[in-house]
Parts: sequence; structure tokens; C-alpha cells
Amino acid sequence: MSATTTRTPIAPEKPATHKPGGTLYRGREGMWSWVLHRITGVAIFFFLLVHILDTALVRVSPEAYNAVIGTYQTPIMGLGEVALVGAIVFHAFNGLRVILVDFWSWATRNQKVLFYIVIALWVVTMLGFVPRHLMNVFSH
Amino acid sequence: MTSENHVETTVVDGVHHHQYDIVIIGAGGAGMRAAIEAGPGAKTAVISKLYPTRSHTGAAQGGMAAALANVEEDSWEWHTFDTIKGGDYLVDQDAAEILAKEAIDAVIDLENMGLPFNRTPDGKIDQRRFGGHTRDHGKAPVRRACYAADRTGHMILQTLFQNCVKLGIEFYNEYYALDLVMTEVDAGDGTTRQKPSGVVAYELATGELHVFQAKAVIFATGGFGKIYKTTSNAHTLTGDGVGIVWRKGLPLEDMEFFQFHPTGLAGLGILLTEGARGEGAILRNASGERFMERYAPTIKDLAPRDIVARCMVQEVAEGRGAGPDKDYVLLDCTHLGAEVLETKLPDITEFARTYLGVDPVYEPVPVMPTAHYAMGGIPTNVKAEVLSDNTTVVPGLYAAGECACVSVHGSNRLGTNSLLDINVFGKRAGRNAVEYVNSGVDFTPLPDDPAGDVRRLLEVLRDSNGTERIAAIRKELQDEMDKGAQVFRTSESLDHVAEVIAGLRDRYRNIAVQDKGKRFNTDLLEAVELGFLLDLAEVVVASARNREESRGGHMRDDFPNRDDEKFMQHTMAYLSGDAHSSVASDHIRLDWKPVTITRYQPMERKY
Amino acid sequence: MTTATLETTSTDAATKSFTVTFLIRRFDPEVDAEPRWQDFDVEMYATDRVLDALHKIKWEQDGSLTFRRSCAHGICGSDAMRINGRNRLACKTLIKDLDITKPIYVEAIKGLPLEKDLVVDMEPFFASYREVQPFLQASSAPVAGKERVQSVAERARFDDTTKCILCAACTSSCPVFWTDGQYFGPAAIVNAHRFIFDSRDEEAKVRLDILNDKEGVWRCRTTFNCTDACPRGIEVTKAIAEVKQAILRGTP
Amino acid sequence: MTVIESPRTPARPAPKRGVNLEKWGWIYMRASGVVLVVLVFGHLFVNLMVGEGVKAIDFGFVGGKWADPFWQWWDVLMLWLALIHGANGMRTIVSDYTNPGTVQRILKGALLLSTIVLLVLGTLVVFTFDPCPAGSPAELLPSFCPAA
Ligand SMILES: Cc1cc2nc3c(=O)[nH]c(=O)nc-3n(C[C@H](O)[C@H](O)[C@H](O)COP(=O)(O)OP(=O)(O)OC[C@H]3O[C@@H](n4cnc5c(N)ncnc54)[C@H](O)[C@@H]3O)c2cc1C
Ligand code: HEM
Ligand code: SF4
Ligand code: F3S
Ligand code: FES
Repeated sequence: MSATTTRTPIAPEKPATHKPGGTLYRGREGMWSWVLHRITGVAIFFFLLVHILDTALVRVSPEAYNAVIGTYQTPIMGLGEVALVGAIVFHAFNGLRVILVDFWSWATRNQKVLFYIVIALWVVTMLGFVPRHLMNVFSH
Repeated sequence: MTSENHVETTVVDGVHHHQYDIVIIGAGGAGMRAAIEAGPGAKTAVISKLYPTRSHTGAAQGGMAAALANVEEDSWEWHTFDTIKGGDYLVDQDAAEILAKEAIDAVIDLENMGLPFNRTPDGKIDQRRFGGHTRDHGKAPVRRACYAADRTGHMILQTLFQNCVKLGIEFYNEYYALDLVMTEVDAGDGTTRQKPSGVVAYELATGELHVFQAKAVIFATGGFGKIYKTTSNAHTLTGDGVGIVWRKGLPLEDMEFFQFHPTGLAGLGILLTEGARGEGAILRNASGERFMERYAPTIKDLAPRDIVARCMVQEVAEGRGAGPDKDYVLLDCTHLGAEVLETKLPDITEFARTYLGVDPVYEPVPVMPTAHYAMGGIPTNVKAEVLSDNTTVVPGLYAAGECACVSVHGSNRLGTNSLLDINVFGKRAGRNAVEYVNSGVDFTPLPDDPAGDVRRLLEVLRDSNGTERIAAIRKELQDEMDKGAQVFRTSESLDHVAEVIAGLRDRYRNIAVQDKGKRFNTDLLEAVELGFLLDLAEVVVASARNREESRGGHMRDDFPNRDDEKFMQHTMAYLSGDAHSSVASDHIRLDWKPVTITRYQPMERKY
Repeated sequence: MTTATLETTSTDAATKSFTVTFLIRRFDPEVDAEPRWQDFDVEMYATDRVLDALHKIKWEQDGSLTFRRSCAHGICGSDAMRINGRNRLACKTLIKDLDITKPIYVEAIKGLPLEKDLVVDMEPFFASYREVQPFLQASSAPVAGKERVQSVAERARFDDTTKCILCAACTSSCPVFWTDGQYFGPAAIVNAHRFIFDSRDEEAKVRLDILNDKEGVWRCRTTFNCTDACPRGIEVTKAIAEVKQAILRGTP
Repeated sequence: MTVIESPRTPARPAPKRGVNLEKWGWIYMRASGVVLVVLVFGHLFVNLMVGEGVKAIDFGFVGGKWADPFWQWWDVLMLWLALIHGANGMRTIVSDYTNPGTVQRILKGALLLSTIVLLVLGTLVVFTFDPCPAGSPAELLPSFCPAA
């Protein structure tokens, strides 16, 4: 039961061949928040893989675990942790935004406002975390 | 997607051949309404130069008339009378009766198909006032227009398309019909006559030609407002179908009657529905006067369109126009309130905001008449069968919608009667075509090389390396038509336009088509469309020159009165002699056809 | 050639014209292997539309420039294109709303096969549309010669999604649709929504089932590009959210 | 005369293989997300903010936490929720950017495999963890170990 047409039969199993490129789409808050959400999600995922493995070293020996976890305490890794926490915090807050947008029509209408709230909360959280963490990392 | 529908397509000398019982040209309201009737009953194809949902039926705003009497007393007889009076008695009254009577079913059909009409508090289809629709033969305005906000046409187009999808109608989208194939057959009485045997179409995507052999052909190609500059019509309304039929030597009826809608956005022509005035909006001149009170004391701003348009032009001509150049009047909706505007007239509110930067909630909107609707077209009888003269039917050929002239609109169409027309007569065309093809007729054999004419036409155009720009000729045509053949006409102005057109026809032979490619060559198609525009403008002007009276949409300054004695008849224009000569009188023959009068004798038209 | 009176008589400063540069992404399948950018200078007025600019180019400079258009006032859905990186209708985008100190970029919508210049193959788009059964299905026979009754509130429930003109601005702005073109896309969901929430329709469940598919509503990542792009102001993402919830509930 | 096949738009193949997991995946992402906010933030707070933060983390610290079933369950729950959440998210991304075919199958297989392995590994580690392994230097162990 569908209208038929005689033009350009598409073969849906095979994705359409797109001509490359064009300019970057200038999406707004919704699109960029999703891009960030996706990037942070992937980053966290890969960190999580590593983090499970390194934590599993506790089962090998205290020395092995401490050796690896020691590298987490170097200044470079300290900065990396800032990035990681930044990613997690954004992903978490934005994840909550996405959930609200999904289930609450006010939020669907005001997703842009919520996006800026996410950014604000992120800044606040990071202001709480970063100085404290860097003090820990760079002390002694 | 059933297999018994399986189409065999063959290619001969690069031309694709198809066979269908019924071929419908045009996928606007009329075409799709016909398809919904035809599809289930016969093997049907719809050819459209646009994707169906792009058709200009979607632009219609205000409503569709039917005496449902959902909100106040009404009857189809009153509707018939209004239609006849609105058309200044040039209406064929048998057709008007059918229109008004079948209106009720037409609206109900659409509702049952899913059309989301606005509702009354008790859940019935809501109705609003519209110009020229009255209770009890002109006593007072009546609520007769069924509507869906100011998107009635959009909803009709979508609903019809949805039902075509449901029925699995076969569409050939972006195929331009360019010729009707006629075959000489034995008429049975020793003579021969022309019978339609198919359609030739140009596939935009590939540049290839297709011949659709058919037992019945239905034209539903819409209007030709693009002969004018200021118009509510789409760029694609170039009158191809009417032009094709004309070039086949079939007559065109009442071509001088073109409707100018009073409220187009000034300078742009984008339409603001009469529904606005139906909801209470008021026309004012520069001094804020409600000038329609002077011209039509009983129904004021809701007088029929020809009258309102004329009054507006007169106000401006007499120096009472608004704006820096005093060249428009104002449509005042401010007293309606944001609520009514946002819920009942949301689209036109947005048009005014977007295109003029004027917010109708706070400011009156600059408006001027805009070329809107062709009352004339391909003559048909009430069965939607095309006529080759005043009475003779061309078997198997049908026309419906704006391209046809039944004539239910006479010299001036009432608002909301066109959406009705496309549904009532679209349905009739489809139904009668099915009956015809199932009555045992066979395919009429195609002549040798049926696509020959089109191929030659396109080759000439594609190979043309002239010096004239298509757009320049078209612009001049449109500008001149606006000046000489618009709301007011005189023999002088018409003579001048005729001369200009003759010159343009000469220049058309020397045009340049820059795009030489095959795929999506819209440049080439614009050249073809310009040819149709020139042909039709010529007929419009010739018919207008010939009608030395003022009636409905045709206002002759030099003959300001209606002259029933001489002109109470339809104009019939025939192509005769050299089609390609530039001089209209060489190839246009004008004749008359009597008006069918059943129960309403012509009276003076006062509101 | 006669010029329109508007241009010659008007002294208003607001109607002064200026030159605008358009960068258009051209592609002629018969000649080009790859799309290319071409620039055009056009005299424009502030109140002109981008569509007017395309027409001026086609009609005065290069007749081979190809694009679709019909109504010229935003109701037919022919001319969705990417203008300065965002999906817009050319006929609803006014020059005054663009920054004309920089060139204006115009290119075809993304994610559908490019056919020529600004024209894409719309067939995959309509195929998705057809698949959601976008038509009223009501088995109960209405009283002969009468409309089905529907309250004002029931009618209002799906009003927003009846406005769709199938322009594809939404679907071709959706990052998920760009990835493989298999996602049903917002337009199809909008048109399903129109019937799912129509009190007269009886087959909402079937449509919900169709959209509860691998390529259905769950692929939407709420990026809101569709809502931003919709020239009819339809709250597309909200409609999608409502369909998601209807699927979760199992009923509209 | 060439005969061309009837040109028609083929319908999307409707391969409804098995149960449709998309809906449940979607629900899971949201449900787990909400719980994860608490779990992850709690985890980060305790590990990075309290006391000396990251500097304080060592075998003894971990041992100290996992001696308490509360933290054991906390971390296992977080492990399961986050890993499945992340893996499902990655699956979405893989479906988005690869076409159905071998590459996609390999990537999804790898995701599935690593997820299962890490879930099992992580769970075993948490529950079979011995905070006071015999023979380890006492200063590395939590303070409650007899050796310490
Ligand atoms: C702005 C506006 C508002 C209006 N408002 C109202 C209203 O409120 N009430 C009312 O009753 N009427 C209204 N009208 C009038 C009414 O909408 C039209 O007269 C009517 O919709 C015409 O329908 P149609 O099917 O005849 O033609 P269209 O809808 O114009 O369709 C024409 C079809 O023909 C096809 N076609 C054309 N040429 C070719 C070719 N060469 N080959 C193949 N296909 C071709 C096109 O693709 C298209 O599908 C309005 C008109 C306008 C312009
Ligand atoms: C801290 C709390 C978290 C919340 C509230 C949260 C929330 C969400 C939500 C709601 C989604 C779905 C997004 C959508 O459908 O558009 C999502 C996707 C995703 N999440 Fe999380 N998440 C959290 C933690 C994590 C963690 C710890 C990881 C890594 C293991 C992760 C990895 C991902 C990935 C890879 C995606 C897919 C992204 C995409 O499809 O674009 N998330 N998250
Ligand atoms: S939802 Fe809006 S953007 Fe999408 S097709 Fe419909 S009108 Fe166009
Ligand atoms: S752009 Fe796409 S991701 Fe969803 S919100 Fe719109 S459909
Ligand atoms: S031309 Fe019709 S929507 Fe732009």
C-alpha cells in the first residue's frame, strides 16, 4: 500500500552515495551539545576500559597497583584528570538535560535555556573541583 | 505494490512508451481528486511537473464553500444563487447547481478522507463568512466557508496526496506534459475526427521523452497567473495544459475573465485571504476611511472580489492611496486581536511579518489587487468532458480545476468556490473517465512518431543561440499585462498590449537557452513555458478586446456597463490559420456560446 | 525594456539596492566530477529573498543554474537549501536578515543524493514518508453524508504537525540522517504524529510499531536541528518526543 | 526494442529480526544515566575531593574502601551500569558511522567481547579482592590488616 513512482528507484540496503563535503552545518545549541555529548561519551568509555584494567591490578599485587596508580598522580596526568572530570561532568549534566528534554515538554521547548544551565553548572562544578584537585596534584 | 499493476515500458528510438487507461496531467487538487476516483477503477497514471504536494492548491487559504448549515441556516439554492450573481450572470446555471449541491458531499468526502477542518464547539465542521456568500439571496453574509485555519488548500492538497498514497496511485513526478497526441479516426458518419490517443511528457531528471498512450486523458494543470507581474500564483503556473489544448486547435472559453484578488501584499502579490475580511478585517484608505461602505453598503468589505478590487484601484487612482507613493490601501486587522490572528489566520499574519515587516496585530497591512484566478480555460460540460465547439464532446478528453471552464464561475469567481470546483469536477472527471474507459473502448492507435512535434520543439529551443533572454521577454510581458489588461482595461490599453505581445512573439523566436544539458534543464523548460504564456496572454487580450462591456472580472473603462443584449454569452476563442505568426488576428478566431440559464434571470448586480 | 515603476519613482532610502555576493555550490552531473563553488554578484534590495537572487542569477547571468521553486512564499516546500550553513527555504529568507558584508553561501540540502546544483533526489525522503502510512485509517463508517465528530480540543492535539509541507529541511538537517540516510527522519515522524494523535484514526498502534524500529524514533538524538530548520515553525523534536512516549505507553 | 523493468521504488526491507532492542536500549541509557550521576559523582568526590584527593589513592585506599560491602556494591553497580551504558552508546555510534557489513560486525563484536570480559573481570576483582594479601609489605596495606 504505497504510492509508486517511477523515478530513481532507490535501493535502501545500499546507502545513498553522497557527494562529498559542502560547508559545515551551522547547527545551534542542540547540535553542538550533542556533538560534545558524543565526544565526551566516547572519551569516557575508553577511559573506563583502561580504568577497569588498572584497578584490576589490585588483584595482582599491591606493588603493581601502586606503580600504575602512581602515574595517575603525576602533574601531566593531573591535568588529564581535569579533562576527564570536565568530560564526565558535561556528559552527566547534559545527559540529564537530554532526559528532561525527552520526558518534559517544557524542557523540550526550552532546551536552549537548559543547555546554558548545563554550561553554568559545569563551570560551577569545575570551579569547585579544579583548584582543589590541582592543589592536591601539585602539592609537595 | 501489486503485481497486476505491473507496467511494461518500452523504449523506441530513445522515447519511452507507457500504456495506461487513464492519464491525468497535473497533481494539484483537481488532478489528485480525479486520481482518487480513477485509480481504483482503471489503470491510472498521474503526470505532474511538480511533486504533487508542491502544487499551488496548497497556497489556497480561506476555505471551501458548502451549505452545510453547521453554524447557521443555509441552503444549496442560496449558494447557487450567490455563485450565479457573483459571476455576473455569465455562469452556466446547470453547472452552478451541481457545484452547490455536490459541495456538501465534497466537503464530507474530504473530512472522511482525514482533512482536519476547524471544528465548532459541538465537534462539527466550522464555517466562516466569505465574500459574496449570502443568506436568502443577498440579505446578509452567511457562514458557508469550511476551513482549516488559513491553510485550507494546504490541508486539501495534503489530504488528497495522503489518499493517493493510500491507494497506491502511480505518479510520474517532475514530468512535463508538453503535447496531447490526437489521432485522426473515423467518426462513423463517413467523416473523420480527432481523438486523443496519448500524452507526450518530458522527464526533467533525464531530459528524455515519454509517450503515455491512454484511452482517456484528464487535464488538471491549474491556472496561468504568470502572464501577470503582480500575482498570487506560483512561478510554475504558466498555463501549460491550457496552452497544449489551445495548440491542438481546441477552443478556449472566457479567457478575458481574470480575477484580481483585492488583498495581495502590496508590491509582492502574495495573498492575504479574504477569510481575513470574513473574520472582520476592514479595508481603509489613506485617511482611514472604510471606503467599501460607500460602494457596497449592505455587505461592505465582503463584496465579491471584482467589485472590491475595482474600488481599491479607484481609491488609489483618486489619490486616496496610502503610503509614500500613495499606491496602496490598507487591510486593517488590528481590532481582531492577536488571538484570532494567531489561531484563525496564522499564515497570513506570518506572511505580512516576514515579507513586509508589518505585524497585523498592531498595524494595518498594505495591500493591492493581485492577479489570482483564471475564470476561463478549456471548455467542458458538466461531465468534465472537453468540448471542441459549443456542444461537441471530444471523447476521452476531460478537464477539471482552474484550467477548465465549466463555467461555474462566469465572469467572476466567488471566494472558496474554486477549492469546491476542483473537488466536485475533479471527482466527476475521474469518475466519468473510468466509466468511459470501462465502456469497452479500445486504445486509439498512436500516430507515427507521436513525440515528433515535441522533440522538434525542444531541439529548436535547445539549439537556439539567439540574443533574447527568456526572462526579459517574460518580464516585459508581465509588466505590460499589468499595465494594460489588469483590473481596468480600455481598447487603447488592450491594443497596446496586443502590439507588445506581437513584438514579444517575434523576439521569442530569437531566444537563447543557455543550459544545453539534458539533466534537470529548467532553463529549457522556462523557454517552453514562456511560449505557453505568450500564447495565452494573446488569447486573453484578444478576448478582452472583443468584449465591449464591463462584467465581473472584466472592467472596460470605455464600456463601463454590462450589456446583456450583446454580451450575455461566453467567448470562445479558436486557433485558426498560422499559429506561429506574431499577429493575433492572423490566427485567433473569436466566437460566442450561449449561457445556460435555468432559474435565475439576469438582474443588476448590487450588494 | 520597461522598468517597474517601483524602482524608478521611489526615493525612499530604504529601497536602495546594494551588491551582494553569493557563493553557490554548483554541480553539473554531465560535466563535473565534484561539486564546485562559484560566485555571483547580484544587485539586491533589503526586502528581496534569496530566491529572488537565484532568479536574478538564472535569468540575467547564468541560465544553467538549477534549483526547484514554485510558490515563492513558503508554502509549497520546493526550495529547501542550505543558506549560510543552515537549512532554509530560499523564498522565506530575506536579504536583510543575512550578513551581506560577507558572501552568502548557498548549497543543496545534505544527506540526499545530489542531482544538479541545488537539486537533490527527493525520492528516498518520500519513501520514508510513505512508509509511516500517512493517511487516515478509520474502519468505522461515518454516518452517511456526515462528518466524523471531533472536538475542538481533539483537533488541536495534532494541529502543529498538520502544517508540514514536506520540504525536507528538517530531515536533511539531522546529523543522524546524514550518517547513512536510513533513519526515517523527522519529517516522516512528524507526518506519523499527525495521524497517531488524530482522534479519528484507529491505526496509531501500527504506526507506533513502524517507528519503534531500528531506523525509527530511537535514532533521534534530540539535536534540534530539525526544529530550528522547520520553515513552518513545527516543534519537530517535541513531536518526536511525543511519539517516543506513545511507544513507551503503547498507546497515543 | 528494449524492455525496461517496471520502475518502482522498492520498500525499505523490513528486517524485523528478533526482539527490538532499540527501545530498551534507549530506556536503559536514561535509567542508567540517572543512577550513574549519583554513582559517578560520589565516586569522584570520595576519590578526588576528600582528603588529599588523587594523591591519597593507593592499594591501601582501595583496600580500605572495599572492606566495606557498601563500597563494593557501589563500585560493582557503577561498573555494570557505566560499562553497559558506554558500550551501548558506542554501539549506537558504530551503527551511525559504519555501514552494515563486516567492519560493523567486527566493531560491534569487539565491543561486546570487551564489555563481557571487563564486566566479569571487574566483578571478580571487587568480590574476590583480598585487602590483606599475605606477604605484602605492611606499609602498602590498609591499616586494619593484621600485617599492618
Ligand atoms: C494564493 C491563493 C489562494 C487561494 N485561496 C482559495 C480559497 O481560499 N478558496 C478557493 O476556493 N480557492 C482559492 N484559490 C484558488 C484555488 O486554490 C485554485 O484555483 C485551485 O487550487 C487550482 O487547483 P488545480 O488542481 O486546478 O491546479 P493546481 O493546484 O495549480 O495544480 C496544477 C497541477 O498541474 C501540474 N502541471 C501544470 N503544468 C503541467 C505540465 N505541463 N505537465 C504536467 N503537469 C503540469 C502541476 O504540477 C500541478 O500539480 C486560491 C488560489 C491562490 C493562488
Ligand atoms: C554520569 C552520568 C551519565 C549520564 C547522566 C549519562 C547520560 C547519557 C544519556 C542520556 C545518553 C543518551 C544520549 C542520547 O540518547 O542522545 C548517553 C549516551 C552515551 N553515554 Fe552517557 N551518561 C553518563 C555516564 C556515561 C559514562 C560513564 C559513559 C562511559 C562509559 C558514557 C558513555 C556514553 C556514550 C558513549 C553515549 C553515546 C553517545 C551518543 O550516542 O551520542 N556515559 N549518556
Ligand atoms: S516538518 Fe517542517 S522542515 Fe520538516 S518537512 Fe515538514 S515543514 Fe519541512
Ligand atoms: S535533527 Fe535529528 S536527531 Fe532528532 S531532534 Fe531532529 S530528528
Ligand atoms: S518556493 Fe514554495 S516554499 Fe519556497
